Amino acid sequence: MDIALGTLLSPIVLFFLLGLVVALLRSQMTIPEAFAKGLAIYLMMSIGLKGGVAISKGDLGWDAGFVMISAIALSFLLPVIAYALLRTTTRLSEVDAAATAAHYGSISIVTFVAAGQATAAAGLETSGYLVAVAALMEVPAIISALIIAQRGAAQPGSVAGSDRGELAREVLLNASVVVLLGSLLIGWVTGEAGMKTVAPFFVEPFQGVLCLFLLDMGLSAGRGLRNGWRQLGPGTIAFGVYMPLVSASLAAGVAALNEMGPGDAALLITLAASASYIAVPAAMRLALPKAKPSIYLTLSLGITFPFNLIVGLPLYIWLANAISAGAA
Amino acid sequence: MDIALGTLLSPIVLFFLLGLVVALLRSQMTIPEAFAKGLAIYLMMSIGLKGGVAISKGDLGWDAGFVMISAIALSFLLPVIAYALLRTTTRLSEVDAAATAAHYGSISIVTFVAAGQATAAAGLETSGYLVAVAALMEVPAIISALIIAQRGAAQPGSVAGSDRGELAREVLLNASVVVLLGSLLIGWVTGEAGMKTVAPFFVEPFQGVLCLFLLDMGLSAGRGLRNGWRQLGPGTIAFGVYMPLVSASLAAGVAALNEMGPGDAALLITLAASASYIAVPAAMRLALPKAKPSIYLTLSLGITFPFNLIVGLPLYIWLANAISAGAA
Amino acid sequence: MDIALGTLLSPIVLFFLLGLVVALLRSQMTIPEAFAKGLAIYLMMSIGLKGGVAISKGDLGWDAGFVMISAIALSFLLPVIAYALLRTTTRLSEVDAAATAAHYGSISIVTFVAAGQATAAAGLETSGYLVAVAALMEVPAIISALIIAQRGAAQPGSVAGSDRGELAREVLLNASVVVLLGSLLIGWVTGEAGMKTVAPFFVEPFQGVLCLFLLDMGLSAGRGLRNGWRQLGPGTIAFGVYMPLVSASLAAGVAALNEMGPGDAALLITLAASASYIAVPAAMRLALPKAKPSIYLTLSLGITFPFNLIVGLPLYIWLANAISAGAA
Amino acid sequence: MHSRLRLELIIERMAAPRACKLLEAAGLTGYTVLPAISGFGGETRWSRDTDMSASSDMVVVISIGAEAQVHAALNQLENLLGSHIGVLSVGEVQVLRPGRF
Amino acid sequence: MHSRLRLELIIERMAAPRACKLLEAAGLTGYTVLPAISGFGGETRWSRDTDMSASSDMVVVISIGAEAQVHAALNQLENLLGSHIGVLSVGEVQVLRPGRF
Amino acid sequence: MHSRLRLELIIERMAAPRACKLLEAAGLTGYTVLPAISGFGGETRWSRDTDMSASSDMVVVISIGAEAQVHAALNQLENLLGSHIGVLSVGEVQVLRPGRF
Ligand SMILES: Nc1ncnc2c1ncn2[C@@H]1O[C@H](COP(=O)(O)O)[C@@H](O)[C@H]1O
Ligand SMILES: Nc1ncnc2c1ncn2[C@@H]1O[C@H](COP(=O)(O)O)[C@@H](O)[C@H]1O
Ligand SMILES: Nc1ncnc2c1ncn2[C@@H]1O[C@H](COP(=O)(O)O)[C@@H](O)[C@H]1O
Ligand code: NA
Ligand code: NA
Ligand code: NA
Repeated sequence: MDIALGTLLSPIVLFFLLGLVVALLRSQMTIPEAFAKGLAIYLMMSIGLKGGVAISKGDLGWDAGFVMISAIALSFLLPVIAYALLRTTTRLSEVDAAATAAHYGSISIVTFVAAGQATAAAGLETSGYLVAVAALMEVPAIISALIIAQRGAAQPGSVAGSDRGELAREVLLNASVVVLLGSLLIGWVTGEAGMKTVAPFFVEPFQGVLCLFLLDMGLSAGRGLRNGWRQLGPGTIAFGVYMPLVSASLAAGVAALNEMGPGDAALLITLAASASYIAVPAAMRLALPKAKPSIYLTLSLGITFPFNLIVGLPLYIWLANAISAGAA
Repeated sequence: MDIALGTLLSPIVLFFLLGLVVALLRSQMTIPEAFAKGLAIYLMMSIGLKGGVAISKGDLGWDAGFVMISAIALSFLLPVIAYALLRTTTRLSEVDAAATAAHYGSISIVTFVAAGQATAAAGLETSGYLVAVAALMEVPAIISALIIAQRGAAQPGSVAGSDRGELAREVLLNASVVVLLGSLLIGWVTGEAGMKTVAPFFVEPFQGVLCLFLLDMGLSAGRGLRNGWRQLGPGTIAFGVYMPLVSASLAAGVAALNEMGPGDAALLITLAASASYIAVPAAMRLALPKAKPSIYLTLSLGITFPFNLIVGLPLYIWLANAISAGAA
Repeated sequence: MDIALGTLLSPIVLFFLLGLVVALLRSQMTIPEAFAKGLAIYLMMSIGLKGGVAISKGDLGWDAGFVMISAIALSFLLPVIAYALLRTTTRLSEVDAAATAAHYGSISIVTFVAAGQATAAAGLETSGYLVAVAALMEVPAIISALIIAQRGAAQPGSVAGSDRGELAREVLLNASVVVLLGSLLIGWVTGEAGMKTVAPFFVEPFQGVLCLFLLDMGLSAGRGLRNGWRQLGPGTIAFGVYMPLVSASLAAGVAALNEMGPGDAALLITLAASASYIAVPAAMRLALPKAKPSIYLTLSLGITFPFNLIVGLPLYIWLANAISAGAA
Repeated sequence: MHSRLRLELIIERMAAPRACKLLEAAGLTGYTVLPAISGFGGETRWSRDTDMSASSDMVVVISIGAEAQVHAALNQLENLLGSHIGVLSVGEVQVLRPGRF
Repeated sequence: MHSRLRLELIIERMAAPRACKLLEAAGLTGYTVLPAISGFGGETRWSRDTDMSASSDMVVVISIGAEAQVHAALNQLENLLGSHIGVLSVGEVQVLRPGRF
Repeated sequence: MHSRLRLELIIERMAAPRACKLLEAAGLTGYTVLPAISGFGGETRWSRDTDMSASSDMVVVISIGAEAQVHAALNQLENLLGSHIGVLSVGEVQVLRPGRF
């Protein structure tokens, strides 16, 4: 498979692997947290702006609306499936299973970005509104998982008695939702003309910045794995690999129903298959403090993210091509 | 007004508004301080270099010297007016009034940068030496305000017995003075040739970096407002809006006297109208520790900065055009 | 000398001097550590990638292998000479002398980068594998110095009983070795095609980023000098100036033996002449905690780095031209 | 010198604002929050470098206060902190300006 | 174990260097400065995120020392700190290597 | 309230992981590491701004524990810390949930 090799040998994947290997070898090297967090905000502004400009050029039709609604439904649904799978195939407690499930219903923005690069490399076209879809899929999974946790014996016992308003604000106004949607809107309003002035910062250097960021993600994933792998049984590790495939299949169905083009379908499938490691952990810490971060973080960042980046992406693109060929 | 709309819909203003709204909605999102501070130094190096290169191409005549001297005088004078206005129209204590007055005599470099963008968008030409003017206007207001405070009953009671030498060093060698003047000199010495090698970093991405920085400023301004607005009476808030207009009028007079072109005049007017929120607060904390930062910071960053960015800039450009049309 | 003036008036040297002067004048301005460390990683990724791409285009012959082996030998040898000189001409204790010697056998990556700029400006061609040479010269000097320290009366008494494995990992997997070699490999594998996608981040802005980084180095060097110069006797200061010349002469011999071209020779000479101030201090702190950082850091960053940057570079280029003219 | 209490609360960064509100409500006149970079508790180690979400970051809240206020704060914090959050300790210190606390 | 005093000074970042000089002058053999990220005092809350000038940033200076030196430092700090700056407290601690302090 | 000990170790950042392993080995149930930004000891001052290698950075390790565990840790730390590293002190504190420590 050409795409698979192309993906594997892209600078971003190689830098991720470099970080991973270095961390597993127990190097002490780090990229300062403040610097990496700054780059993360840059990346989100950039894809938001690009999405907004893309929307400003075309027009958002009914079909985009249907995709958005399906995506939200998917984000609500996936944690239910994930929870059921975790409870039947692993020994995770109810609260750990619920917290982990939330991660797999939500999305990983860096996986989305990498999918954007891979689809472009594969010559597929994508629509700007998928950035909005990404932002919309972040939150529903959290709500879904909290309902699951509350139904089970696992009383949430929220952190420090924080009321629901606080939690809602934390979740709905978390950095990635805010920056993605805000930048999308700004890109939409200012359009091509506004973009031209900021492109030398937000467009051209984007792939290079991504390399630096993925080096850091490799370091984090490797360190997380080294510290946390003992807490993951084989069933949990397997979940980190097959759950993305389950989500991808469902998303492929949604994409087929909506008759999405292959590029857009690949992005939607990737979103469903990806698992959160920034927004959801933070929310879980507030809402389900009894759940162990070492489980859900290690699984999402240490297992699922590398799987998606290296094995998943070419697969999802192939799947997207298959369903749209079927549709046509 | 075309300029007003253009300003309002520019990416930098929109990102500022995004940050402001998000902070007022009490989102927890932040841009790491170290990252934002790094960007601030980048911005100052960039405008310093550009100013220096501009000077190296033309020649600094007597008129530039006159403008510089007038600007220094303005920076000395404005705190006197501000102090008188604050003492007569608000309930601020002597020391709070003096500290606040210092901010309005000094300048905001980001407002200056935004004015540079706006004048360029309006098709006006500006001279490089205005960067030096900006640096020169930072400090005199501080001295002026300290003299006022000492005259009043408000004994300074400097922080931790710091001697004057320490204060002078802090004030004269603060980061923005040093980086602006240093980069100006370097740009002047290395000229166009040196600039070419660093332009892909210091010139092309500039506007994009500014967007990221203004997102952070919006967040700071919004949080400052939320925490501090209770301490500001209506009189103080009004001051934050009309004082820039007072300063702008005086600066317009200076510009007319010096027969400055419309672009340069707009920049000088903006400098006078802008209020410091980095260099002066730090100096006040050392020199007038009894003054409340929550007052002067909230006023300068939360009221005056947004006012200048959104309402002020188009107004100052219009004013600059008016006086130079009158002069011609 | 044209090259000397060109070097002295290059933006990077001027920004270094700006930082140096400002710090000596006791300004409090700083560039946040996290930001500067992020830039350092960027710089290493960039030169690693560029070196790798250069290798991917040519072919690595036996001569490159010989140069690498000679360079490693040089890094082992230089601390022995440095130690002997320090013990005979200064009052440094055995452990301080050994720790300092390690710095001069190892290398400074920023000096190497500056040499790259200067050779390019002088119209000389250089080979990509020199980046690997740089990485290979980082570590041997540390081993060499530890053997010296152990032979002398100076019992290492390693930090907190750290075993050798920990020290080895710290030294062999330190950030610069890892990032340089890793990026070199990635550049080699992805070649020109991969580079094209990341060039707007890793290539074009490089010189500008270097300016910002050197401003920070000037600040560090100046502060180090101000705090630490009392601990340096005249003999030690002299060593900081003549030791680079000793190393440069030896490296020139190696370059002549290997019949290196003038550009490559200049880089090798610069590597030998430069002294570490990041990787080696960290290793010494673990391995020889009794050695005083204020001595070796002040000497390496405060004396030798500025000397090399301002006086050394033109000299080394001249020397490299001389030997290759002799060889031809 | 006058005797006062020094309350030290090691707590999840996300839960800190809530705890701080309680300190204010209990009448303490001030507190200061310090960042932590790594730690260990129960069976797990955390550190900034392994967690991009910063969700396991801790902070340390220090508050110097009079006995009455510190005890008021303790009572409320006890309810607030579940069994899963925070490490709370109180020590005795001497201060110079007793009026402040 | 030997008894020593632990001085803890919560102080404005800009005023800290001056206070540190006093500690050195009082004969204390060492101190360590920690950054704070937010706080509350009087009527106002500060945090890094609301203040681009960092002018209200605080730091915490810790110094372990013998009674004589700590008391010497206290006397001088008392003068130095106006009524508006810094929170100073002293606690008792045990140390292993008494010769150091 | 129950009496416990508060161990505070000011130590070189690079040596900290080793010291932390000892704390775990001594049976302490937790610790938290705080970064320092500058300091003074012996004859030298250090600060983040003067040292690009961060090789003189210090951190502060705090651990609340029961007497037995803290004393076990002290014994081992005493051997570990040469004469050149770390400042170790122990103070008494009161805690609410004694079972934790
Ligand atoms: N005994 C302790 N002393 C100091 N810090 C602790 C202690 N126990 C827990 N911590 C801190 O609290 C965090 C959470 O611990 P735990 O609540 O036991 O999972 C740890 O990672 C440490 O940073
Ligand atoms: N009682 C206290 N305990 C701990 N920190 C305090 C206390 N009082 C004041 N502070 C710190 O000192 C800063 C200034 O307080 P103040 O001097 O009261 O305005 C606050 O923002 C806190 O960071
Ligand atoms: N008495 C002390 N109190 C607090 N910190 C100290 C003390 N002595 C040393 N330190 C810290 O330990 C570092 C190394 O000190 P030293 O081991 O004396 O060279 C200093 O830079 C301080 O950060
Ligand atoms: Na998902
Ligand atoms: Na002004
Ligand atoms: Na060398």
